[in-house]
Amino acid sequence: MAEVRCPMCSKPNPEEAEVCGICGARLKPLIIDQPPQEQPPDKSEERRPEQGVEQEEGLDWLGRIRAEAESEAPKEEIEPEETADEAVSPDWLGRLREVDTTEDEGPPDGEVPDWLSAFSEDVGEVGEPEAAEPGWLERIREIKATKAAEGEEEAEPVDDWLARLREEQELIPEDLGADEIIPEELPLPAETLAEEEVEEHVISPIEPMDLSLEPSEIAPSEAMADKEAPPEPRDILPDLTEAAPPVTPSEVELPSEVVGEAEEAAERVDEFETPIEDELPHVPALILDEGEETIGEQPSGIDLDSIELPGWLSELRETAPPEEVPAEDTSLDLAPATLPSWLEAMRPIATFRSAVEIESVDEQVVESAGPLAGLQGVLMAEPVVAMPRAATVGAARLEVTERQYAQAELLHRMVEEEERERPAAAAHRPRVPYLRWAIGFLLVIAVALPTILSFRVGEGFPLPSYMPRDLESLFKLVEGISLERPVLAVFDYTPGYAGELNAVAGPLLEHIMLRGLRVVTVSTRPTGPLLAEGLLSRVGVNGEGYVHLGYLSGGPIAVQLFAAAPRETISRGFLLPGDMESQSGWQSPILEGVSQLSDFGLVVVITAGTDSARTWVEQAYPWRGETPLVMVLSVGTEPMIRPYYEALEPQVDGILTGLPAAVNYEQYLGRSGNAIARWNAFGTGMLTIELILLAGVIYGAALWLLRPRAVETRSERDG
Amino acid sequence: MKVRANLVLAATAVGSGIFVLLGYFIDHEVILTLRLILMRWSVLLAAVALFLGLFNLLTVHWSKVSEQEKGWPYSAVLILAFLVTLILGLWFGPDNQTLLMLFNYIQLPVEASLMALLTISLTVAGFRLVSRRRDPFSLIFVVVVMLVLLGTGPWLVASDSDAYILLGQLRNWVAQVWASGGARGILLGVALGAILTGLRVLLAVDRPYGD
Amino acid sequence: MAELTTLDLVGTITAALLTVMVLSYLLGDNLFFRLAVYLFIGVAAGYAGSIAWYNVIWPGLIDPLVSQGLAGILQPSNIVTIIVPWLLILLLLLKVSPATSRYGGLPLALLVGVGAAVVVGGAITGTLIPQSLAAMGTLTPSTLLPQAGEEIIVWFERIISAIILLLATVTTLMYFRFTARRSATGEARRSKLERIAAVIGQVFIAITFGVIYAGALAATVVILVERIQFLRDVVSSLLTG
Amino acid sequence: MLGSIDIVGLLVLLLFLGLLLGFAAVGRNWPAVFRPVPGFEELGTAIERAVEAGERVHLSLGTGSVIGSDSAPALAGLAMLSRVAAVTTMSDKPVVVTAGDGAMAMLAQETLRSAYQRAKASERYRPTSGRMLGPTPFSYVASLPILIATEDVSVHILAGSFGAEGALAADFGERQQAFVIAGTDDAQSQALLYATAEYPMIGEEIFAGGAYLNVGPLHRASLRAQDAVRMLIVALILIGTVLHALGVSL
Repeated sequence: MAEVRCPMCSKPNPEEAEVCGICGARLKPLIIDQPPQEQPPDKSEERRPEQGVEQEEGLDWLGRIRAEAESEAPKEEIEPEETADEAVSPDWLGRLREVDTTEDEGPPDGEVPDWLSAFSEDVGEVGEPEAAEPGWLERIREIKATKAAEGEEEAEPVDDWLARLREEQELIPEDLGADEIIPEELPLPAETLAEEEVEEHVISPIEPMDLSLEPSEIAPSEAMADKEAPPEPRDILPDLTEAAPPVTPSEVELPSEVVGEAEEAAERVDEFETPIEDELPHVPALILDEGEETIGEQPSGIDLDSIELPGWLSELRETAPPEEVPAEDTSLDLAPATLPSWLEAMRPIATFRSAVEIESVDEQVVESAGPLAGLQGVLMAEPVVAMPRAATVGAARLEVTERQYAQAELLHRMVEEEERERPAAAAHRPRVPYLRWAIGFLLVIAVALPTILSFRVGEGFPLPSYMPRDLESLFKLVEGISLERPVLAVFDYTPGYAGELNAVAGPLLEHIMLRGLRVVTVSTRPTGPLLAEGLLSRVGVNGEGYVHLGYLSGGPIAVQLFAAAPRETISRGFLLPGDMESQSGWQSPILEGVSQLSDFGLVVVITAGTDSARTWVEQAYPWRGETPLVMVLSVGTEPMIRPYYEALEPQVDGILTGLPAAVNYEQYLGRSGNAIARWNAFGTGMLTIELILLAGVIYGAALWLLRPRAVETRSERDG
Repeated sequence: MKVRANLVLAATAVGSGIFVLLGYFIDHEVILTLRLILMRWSVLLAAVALFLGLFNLLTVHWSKVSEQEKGWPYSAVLILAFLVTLILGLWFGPDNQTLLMLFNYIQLPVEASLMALLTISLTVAGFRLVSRRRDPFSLIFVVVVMLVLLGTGPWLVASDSDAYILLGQLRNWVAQVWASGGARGILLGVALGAILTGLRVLLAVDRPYGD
Repeated sequence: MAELTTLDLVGTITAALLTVMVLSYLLGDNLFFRLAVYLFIGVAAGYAGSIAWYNVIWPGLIDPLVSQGLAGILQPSNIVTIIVPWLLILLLLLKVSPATSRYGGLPLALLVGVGAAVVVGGAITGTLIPQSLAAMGTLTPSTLLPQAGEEIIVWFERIISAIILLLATVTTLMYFRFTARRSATGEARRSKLERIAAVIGQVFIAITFGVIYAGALAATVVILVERIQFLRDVVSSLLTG
Repeated sequence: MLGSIDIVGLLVLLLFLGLLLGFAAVGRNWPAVFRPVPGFEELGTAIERAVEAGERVHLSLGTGSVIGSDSAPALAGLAMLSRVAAVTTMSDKPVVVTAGDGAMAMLAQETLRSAYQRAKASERYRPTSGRMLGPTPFSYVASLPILIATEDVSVHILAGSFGAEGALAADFGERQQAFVIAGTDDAQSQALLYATAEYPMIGEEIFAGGAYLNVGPLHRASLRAQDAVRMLIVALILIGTVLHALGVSL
């Protein structure tokens, strides 16, 4: 613990130094590492593999770099510093050497101390995993020996690279980089690993979330495994609790409590149990859903036993030489872990920045070196450095290259983002909406003009002379309904649309009433009955020509219930005529013999919303039988409903939509109603809008030509 | 304890969901009855929830009034209107003439006017679209809009000319073939998304009812 | 606006004023707009409340309770219809106070479960299957073969339409595909075919949206017209007394 | 027809389930890569800026009811909320969630509470940050401009079921120069949002929010399942069409 090596200039500094004496880089941020340890044991277990790998990796390639960078400095000293991101004393290394016992699985164990120590009976073992590192590292180097030459080349670019990167580091959103770590580092150990190992470690980083969560994910899905959740974690706890020795507490407590003072760990042994208990559900912000999924869930545990844990864990237990490891080491070594959510929460960047493929990586990876150590998603200088080379090295191996490309892209995107944000922020200045005012007044005037001048029918805009193609069939349909059965009219629009839909539905309902058909209204909107009354009272007499069943509450479900069993679903009527006070709408003679949806002669749904239209089509379809369904739609809704009308087995038998169609209908009925009254103003309004849009297109196109690509395109086009 | 609670919640959601869902596919009496019961319950609950929502609304505005926050008079107006309407409604029932008038003279005009505002918003957005979103698709979008508008609205002159009729037919063709095709694609896509969103809830992966 | 009773007159004038107040938002947020809006929200909320009471809560909860009487409630037959709903609702009411609200989750969970199920079931049976079948049925022999005595052009148009319809559906569906491959440059890319499909799909999406947008615009224009005409009517009826 | 739907429907349901779980299982060794969706990428930056600038993030769950098929986008919105909330817990102005339905508002509150708990900031949780603005679509939308103005909202997320009034909701945000990202299930509203919102989430993109905002691996898995079924449907449609054209009745 004598000195801290500055990750910027890698010059030694006194341990307590805040900043590097040589280059002035901050050394202390390391402290941030502590909080992470708050996280529940099972979490860290889940995360173990990547982090383990990540660490040794740091070690490994670092080794190569240092090899040339400062050959005189003994590897031992350097690596630990970079990996176990605190200054770690050389003797540490000594121990590592000895315990070269672990074989290929070594890497994954890297992180073991985090939680393993909790299981281990004696403190000594804590040192264990670290011990593993150099061991396999060695092997890696041997294997690498062949590539030594390359290694050299690699190292050179490194430094200037690093230089640039480090300058950037301040600006760069920490979390992004995190993704770098794993991807970059993985391939290397991978070489030393068994094939499937390679699979696991090389690939998982891309989606660490999956890695960590998958079990928990599956759990709920499969027969709600998460029911068993709560007890499980406690299965782990015993072990933890057994591990009385100070170290364990220090691991659990240290972060949240005092910074990096493991000596006092002993005192906290008692506190230690509680923390874990309430830690369990706690999850860092970055892995929220992990929280959701794994709250008290065992899956993680299952994962452990079934997947990584048993094999090497047991080995570790056996092979572990009982050594005294200063509490620091463990606690320090614990450092790289996800930040506690409260801390995370302060750095929103982290949460979102990597929304696409790289995203998941940052969830788990932690900078293991430098002033940003312990922070997630720090752009890891070193790995990035090594990247371009590594690409050429392992060009053949897809996993490797992919990971490296991912990094390249990530770096690129980060830089991009840096550029992007500032201008965006600047966009926040209030502007006077001249355009709005202009267009607004233009429209109002345009619409008001014919209204004020009050043209007579036929003046101004001539009435439409051709018929939309569905009208004919609609007429026939209405004409064809037997007078025995009432028509169900569904008023599923809000008052906002009354202006349009009253005008459109008016003629149809009028036609129906003229034919002597009785109308029953219902609505899934509270205001529907009021609109129904407003519209029907013009053409019929309440109680004789029509009756309101009223408001059908419960939305789509209610529609389904109503379709299945109308009488049970809606009991009271609405605005029932005096003689029927305190009776149900169903007692009205109009509804005689109607007990199910298919008893109606026709169902007319008047709506402006695609959703409610779809609801009536879909939910009512099974119960409608032969009863035809006619949709009176706001113009905008038509294209969405037309598929049902055009379908092979049409679920909609008629569509009436738009003012022109309504005008047609009124002409057909030989009456001049609202539709015709609004025709002229409608015409001028449309004309004005067309002109405005045309102006907009010209203006926009002009901009394109004058300032090509000046503005970044917002095309949804991908790739 | 807390964890247990989570399980109960999740189990409730999943259980009720499964029965309702199976009701769509399996014509078994037990399932259908259960489904019916569950739906009736949920309709009741939704209605009560509405009241709680109204209560929430009331409290939010009441706090504004009591703390004399900026713009509290508006909140006062809201509370007054709310209470008056609610009491009238509860006392005389929703289908009494007073409520009818409140609806016709306050609710209807305001909503309709908001929709009228939408006309301007849409036109402005249409005007700005091409210039602010530089891709061919926004251009196509606006061109189609103009075409359809031309085909929908009446023409001042020559509104019975062949050109107008042709344009009208073109508009119908675009709306009923091109757009219908796209709409069907979107429908299917949205259905896909909705199904999986629903399934995530039914698998208790998303638990909006709290952990 | 034929002859109006004083009450109607007052109401109509109020309505006209409110209309103007809301339209004043064209100039920007202002106190008239806010006043109108808050008044509106209050009324809407109150009305919704009373509707919910009379249409759901009274018939569904209170009425059975009253009609059954205390003895009746305890009958096993009423457990499902009365007791459980009431229990659920009491639980839901716990939500009112932050202190107790954590215990109110059960009814919410039930609601969510049912809602999700309706989503899934409705989407599968109502949209996914029928629409897929419909899409498959775009090209039937009857569509393909020219009808007796129909002009070749009509037949041709029908075929073209069918193909476009199909193409639009498929490409639109393809466009939304989210998963991609990581390309040599590290970006998420789709295969060439996919990209072509995606671009065509986007064109169709733009067209579809364009049509719908135009429709909505046309609809709102009618509504704007209706508002203006309403104002005109009010003014004229006032002028003519 | 109905009968067939029963069987087919059930099969489809099982297919979805199988794929979902399957992808969840393989997601680890076979990670997914998603195409970029500009809106989601910008959203993170915008929220970050809002938090730093002490401005408010507002998420609207729309006007859909919980028990209806229109609850789907709001459910997706709630999934996104769990993420957004976590990021804004420590901001002086944490996220505000509004809905047009009582039950939905409660769900918003629950989601917020959970997020705060996980963030170990339960004491900062305010029930009033999950509100019902109005019981009807328009009463809801009408109160948005006032909310946006008074709460100093700079990020305006619409993730719920909307009618045409949704365009109004988006426009209100635009007018206050807020960052507006809007998505819904209803294609009609989508068309309007496509033009009125700065970043429209078109089609089913809203349902992908969970995966893109990193809510969890199963969200990613479900997105992949979605794509798998999508391609299946495309294939089926093409095959079915050919069969139909050949006169084979399905």
